[in-house]
Amino acid sequence: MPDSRFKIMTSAATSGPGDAGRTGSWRVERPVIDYSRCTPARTGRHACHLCWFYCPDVAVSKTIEPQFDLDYCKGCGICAEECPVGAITMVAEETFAEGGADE
Amino acid sequence: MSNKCIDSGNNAAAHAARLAGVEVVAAYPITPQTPLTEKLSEWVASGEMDAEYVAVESEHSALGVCIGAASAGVRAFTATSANGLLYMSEQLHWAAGARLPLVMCVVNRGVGAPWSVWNDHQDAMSQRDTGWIQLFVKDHQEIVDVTIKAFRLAEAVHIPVMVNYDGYYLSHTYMPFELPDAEAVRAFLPPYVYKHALDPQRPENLNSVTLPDARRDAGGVLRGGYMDIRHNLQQEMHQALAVWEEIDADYRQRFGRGGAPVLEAYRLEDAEFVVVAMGTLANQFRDVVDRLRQEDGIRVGVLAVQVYRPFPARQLAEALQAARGVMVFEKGLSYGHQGALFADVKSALYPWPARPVLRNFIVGIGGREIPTNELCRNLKQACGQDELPPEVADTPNWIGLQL
Amino acid sequence: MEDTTSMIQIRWHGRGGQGAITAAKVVAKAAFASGYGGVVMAPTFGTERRGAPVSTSLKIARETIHDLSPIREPDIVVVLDHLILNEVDVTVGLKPGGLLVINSPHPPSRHRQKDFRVAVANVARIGEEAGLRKGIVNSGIIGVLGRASGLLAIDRLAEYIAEEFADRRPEQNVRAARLAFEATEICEPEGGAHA
Amino acid sequence: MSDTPKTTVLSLTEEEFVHPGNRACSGCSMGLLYRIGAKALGRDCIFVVPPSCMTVMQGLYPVSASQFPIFNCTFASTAAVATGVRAAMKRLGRTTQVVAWAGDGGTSDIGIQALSGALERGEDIIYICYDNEAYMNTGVQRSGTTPCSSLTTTTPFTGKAQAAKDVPAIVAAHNPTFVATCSASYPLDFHDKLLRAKQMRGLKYFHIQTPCPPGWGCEERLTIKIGRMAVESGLFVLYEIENGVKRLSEPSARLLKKGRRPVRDYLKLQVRFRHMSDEQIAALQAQVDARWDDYREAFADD
Repeated sequence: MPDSRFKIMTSAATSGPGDAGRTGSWRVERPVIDYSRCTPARTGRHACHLCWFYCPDVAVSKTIEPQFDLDYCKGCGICAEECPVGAITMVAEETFAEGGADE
Repeated sequence: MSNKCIDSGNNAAAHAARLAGVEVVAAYPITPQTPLTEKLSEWVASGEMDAEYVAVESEHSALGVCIGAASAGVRAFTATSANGLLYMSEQLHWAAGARLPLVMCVVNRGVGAPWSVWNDHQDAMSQRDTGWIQLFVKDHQEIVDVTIKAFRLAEAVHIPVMVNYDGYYLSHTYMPFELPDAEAVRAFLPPYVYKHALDPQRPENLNSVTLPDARRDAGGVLRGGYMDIRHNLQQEMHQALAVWEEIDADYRQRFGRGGAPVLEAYRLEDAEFVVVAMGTLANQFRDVVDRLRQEDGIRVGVLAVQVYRPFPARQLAEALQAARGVMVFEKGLSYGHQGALFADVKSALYPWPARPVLRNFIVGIGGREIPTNELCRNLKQACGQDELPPEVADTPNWIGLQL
Repeated sequence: MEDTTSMIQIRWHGRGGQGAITAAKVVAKAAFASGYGGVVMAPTFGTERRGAPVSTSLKIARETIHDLSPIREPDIVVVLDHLILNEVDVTVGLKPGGLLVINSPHPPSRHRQKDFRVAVANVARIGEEAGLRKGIVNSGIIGVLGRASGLLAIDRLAEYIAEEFADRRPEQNVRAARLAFEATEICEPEGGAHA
Repeated sequence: MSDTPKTTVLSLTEEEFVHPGNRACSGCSMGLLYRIGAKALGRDCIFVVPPSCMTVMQGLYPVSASQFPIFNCTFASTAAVATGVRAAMKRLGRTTQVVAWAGDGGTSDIGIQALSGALERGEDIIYICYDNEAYMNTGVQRSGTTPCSSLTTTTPFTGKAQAAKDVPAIVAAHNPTFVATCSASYPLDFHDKLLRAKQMRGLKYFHIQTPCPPGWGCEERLTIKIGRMAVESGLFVLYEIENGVKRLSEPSARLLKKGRRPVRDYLKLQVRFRHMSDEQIAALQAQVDARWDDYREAFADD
């Protein structure tokens, strides 16, 4: 039984997002979705959701209109590559007036 | 009810682990440790001991299994010797850094090359900086009592404890000892708790990469970096000595044995000269001291170092303040320097006003016989040599060389 | 009973697997039960191999024994197999007037020594007579040692033989010890009996 | 083969066990593998992880990017520590799944002794080797599973001269409960094999090809495609061995009937193979063709 007089410091980390900060700042290109082509958005029904499925960074929602979490999206472009209807385009960050996610 | 018996030191250690309620045992055979864990495997197989016995593929894995079990909230135990201990070395550091309350018996043996299965202390000495508490015992009764107390110490301070006993001299030798009653041990040793036990209900990521600097956690609280964590280990290693004394006092009250858990003095009250030694060698010196007192009228005593890490520097210096000469006899050394214990004793005395003459003797390396007569002769001679040139006095003397 | 202040040192010679350690253990336990507080039984330190000559040391004293080093000057030497006499100088260090206990088919006169008492019994044959498997001599030799040394009572020894061999023909082992006790022949030193 | 209904993207749980903002490289397929694998494992499990990309991805103290209890262990002791955790769970009467998650170096090289021991003892754990085919966490050094010809920092200029160790075959030689090969590009195949493995006692071993953009020298957006090409070309084969019986998994089994993509398609997208000559590529293609000739015989009934 641990003695209360001892602090017993260890490396015991607790769970939380953003260990690497707002990784959206890593992004060079931003995914932009054209809802008029996106199958769930166009049909109003859950369908492919491959953008959600293949995102390694938990940064796409599984919603009728898929949303990107730009705070954390690293801009890898897998979603654009895997979208079966080509609804997602990767657009250079510098074209956005506001810039990317802030760190 | 207690139980007197005559058995080997390895079986004494096995009894202690069983009485301590060890639930996971993992071990790899190595002489002279093997009979200890063989005995545990026998008890587990026969149902006399309710535990998991894992016959692993290496010592590295033996401690690995214990590390896993201890991290998951179960009392674990292993034992090894010599090269087996060295093969575990990385895991020793890991267990200490993770503050795992493990207990391991090390049956001390010379380290290869060349191969030697016989006793010396080089194995434990070489692992003194791993962050483990290192205890040395002198007979079978101490193997039993100290091992049981070691579990309580490890679990109280969350620092792993290594119980060292001499290969063959104790491991394979039969001697009388008393086993405490199982119920009484249960009352003495509370159920095992690891502060950060792996638990899906309370998930923590243990021993993850830790940065040089302090950093805020997910809740915004500032947590120490690697250096702060290591500093805490150093501080609490030192604090552990007082806890060890408390535990010993409690054990003594319950079982009637103990009383000198850190340093054990023999005929030190009026001693002009003091022998410092560890393990069975310290006991052998009781006979030497008795003889020198009786036959030569030399006032000499023995101080057995029972806790080697954390090093009890202050207690040792206090015990040696009145001595004119201190002779450190040991079975291991820091190659290229001198006896490791000697260097420690010397540094412990440095800040204090009285500085006795110090001599260093290396004995019994790789099981070379240590005749009591030889110890008498060398000690007697050393007691008459106050005025050696510093570099001579500071050079270790090897006793019993044959070439 | 002998001098109770000093230590009695017994060195056992046998072959790996012959049971010298077990015999020494039985005597150690019997001695402890008879009031000897210091009992240390240490097998040869090292790598033992079946069939090779091995030795075991047993120290017995009234008080706790602190010196765990091997016996150099035994009071008693026990030899479980007389053929070992051809391979090993078993009497090395044996104190003058000391006791040599031998399992041998030969009469004691064949083993007569200048400075030592010699106790002999054909323990191997006795063991078979007692119902033991061929080659079991470690229980019988205890009887010879008990008789020749007078160190411990045969009943006490029998008690611990029965305990040690509880699952290996305890009655036959005890019988072997008692028969060997009776059959023991003692040959005094050529130079006459020492004190 | 299996009674478990096939999970689809639509039926896959939305619950996440990994936090965004972790330290995985952009486009890391291991991040995806972990994320989808976690959904199959569920909350009641404990991870044991040796040094690897996973160590970094799971977070630097005091932040954990994962919602699982994790024990980070020494490099060589993953399977041993997992054994200890499992033994503890048994003592505590818990059914908590113990999952060892190690890289290819941690499995095929430094960790193979402990893995072999755990296999021989039949420890009741899931052992996952994500194979990105080199020591990626330390900067792309060759490992036992680095394929022949692959450039790494310790096999510069002409690439690795030796073939990769066949780790799943080494594992299978121990006759464990279950051996499966998977690809990070087929996360649902992994997911459903994990669901089945969770129901089994004994050691369940997964060997998963995990494309690594920085290590392989490929575009991040192509990570999934490249892994798929490895399978479609027949170069990396998805199979499972249960009770000693080996079967091709569906993405590979379908190659028995339809044509395979040329291995060249897979190789040309990666810098690590760019130096390969036409002869070398042809030789590799011939090797793969020969293997599939064997498969056609072996799995004729499937």
